[in-house]
Amino acid sequence: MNLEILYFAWLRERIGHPKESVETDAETVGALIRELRAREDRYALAFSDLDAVRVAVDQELCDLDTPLEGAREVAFFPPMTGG
Amino acid sequence: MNLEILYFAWLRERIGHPKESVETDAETVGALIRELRAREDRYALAFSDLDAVRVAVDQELCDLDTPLEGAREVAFFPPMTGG
Amino acid sequence: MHIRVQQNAFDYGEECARFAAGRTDTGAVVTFCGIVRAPENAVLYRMEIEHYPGMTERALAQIAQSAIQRWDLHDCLIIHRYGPLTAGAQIMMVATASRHRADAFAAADFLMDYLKSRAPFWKKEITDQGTNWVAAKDTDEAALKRW
Amino acid sequence: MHIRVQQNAFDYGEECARFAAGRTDTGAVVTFCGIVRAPENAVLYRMEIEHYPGMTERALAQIAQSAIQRWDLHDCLIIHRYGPLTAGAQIMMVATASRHRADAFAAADFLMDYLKSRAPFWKKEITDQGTNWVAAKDTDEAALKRW
Repeated sequence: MNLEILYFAWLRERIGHPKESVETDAETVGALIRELRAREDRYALAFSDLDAVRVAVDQELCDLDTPLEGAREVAFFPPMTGG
Repeated sequence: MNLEILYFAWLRERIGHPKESVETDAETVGALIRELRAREDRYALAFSDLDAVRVAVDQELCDLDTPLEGAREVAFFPPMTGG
Repeated sequence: MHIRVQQNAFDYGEECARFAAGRTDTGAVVTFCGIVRAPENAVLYRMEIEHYPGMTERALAQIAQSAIQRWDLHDCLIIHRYGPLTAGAQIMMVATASRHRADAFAAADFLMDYLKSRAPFWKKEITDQGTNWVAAKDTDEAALKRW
Repeated sequence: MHIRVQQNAFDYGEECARFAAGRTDTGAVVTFCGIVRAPENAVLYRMEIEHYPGMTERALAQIAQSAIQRWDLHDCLIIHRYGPLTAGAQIMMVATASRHRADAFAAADFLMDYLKSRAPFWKKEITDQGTNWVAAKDTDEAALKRW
């Protein structure tokens, strides 16, 4: 499965780019994060505290257990601060 | 004691004028209302349901027990509907 | 604190713009505008707003002062009209400015609750069904207990 | 329902005026304007607002839709800016219109609570003390439990 992965705010800064395409068999958001963490230190650092990370799959907020089947876009970002 | 008495909204309409000067020895708002009621039917009618009447003495909301000593202006009106 | 009681129309947009302009400590501005609504099942020819000159300004200033004491407000505005108005006319507005949004919201809500039941205004509706004084609602009096 | 996500400034006064105009069923309009505030004890050079194009519009529409389902609203407006802003700049606004004031107030307050914590915006402050991402506040998350 090919996923478009987006990063925002300090996750984007720590990882060093705003988006990338990833080929993965991860079944859930949590499994995808484990794969990303294993890649390089900057990923491990960005995902070191999951309490500070929010996830959207295809632009809908979701959590670590959310399945990725059929997903096209996964975004990682810190808690939102609109308004 | 000479008091300026003001009437607003339907109290003004029932009594027929917006203000009048009254010479009175009434010690409280309640006593003043009893004097006014005794004057004429239109006063008795206007003050027939005191739950529907509000009072201000010298432009401050007050109640039937409020003493009139030193007062110059007493206003009677229905519950307010601002906003 | 700005209090205005007037017969003339006010410009809601311009008042909002002026109230919000030039602020750097303020994070939040809340405004409320009250509009003359036609009563249900009747055609409103006009609404006449009567008030108690002198006491009105005093009551509004007291209500604004209470809000300033209770919340951390940078500024507070109340404009209220009297005289004859037609449906759709803007009767009154309030505006509040504060550091954080909770204060601005609570203060504006508080001002409206007190204006409804403690400011000496009375509304008469002249409709195709006749003429009547708008009655105070129990829910408006009850709303004061929130504060 | 009107949702706008834009880099350009908006005219708060003009938006308020337009939103409130021409209404006869509406008795109450509430507006909120959010303003860039300098952080305490620092000089703000600028604030940069990042967002998630696509998801932002979708999230705002969902939040507005929830408000419309919960309260008796005649209309609802959300404008939110992104990009670089300086202190005093107007970041965003919401407006609500309803028959009675309670709905307009509650809906505007609700929209703000959800915008704060559920719309994909992030704020970076560039000050004389350094650069930092504004952290979400526990009180903002807790505010959602009110609804």
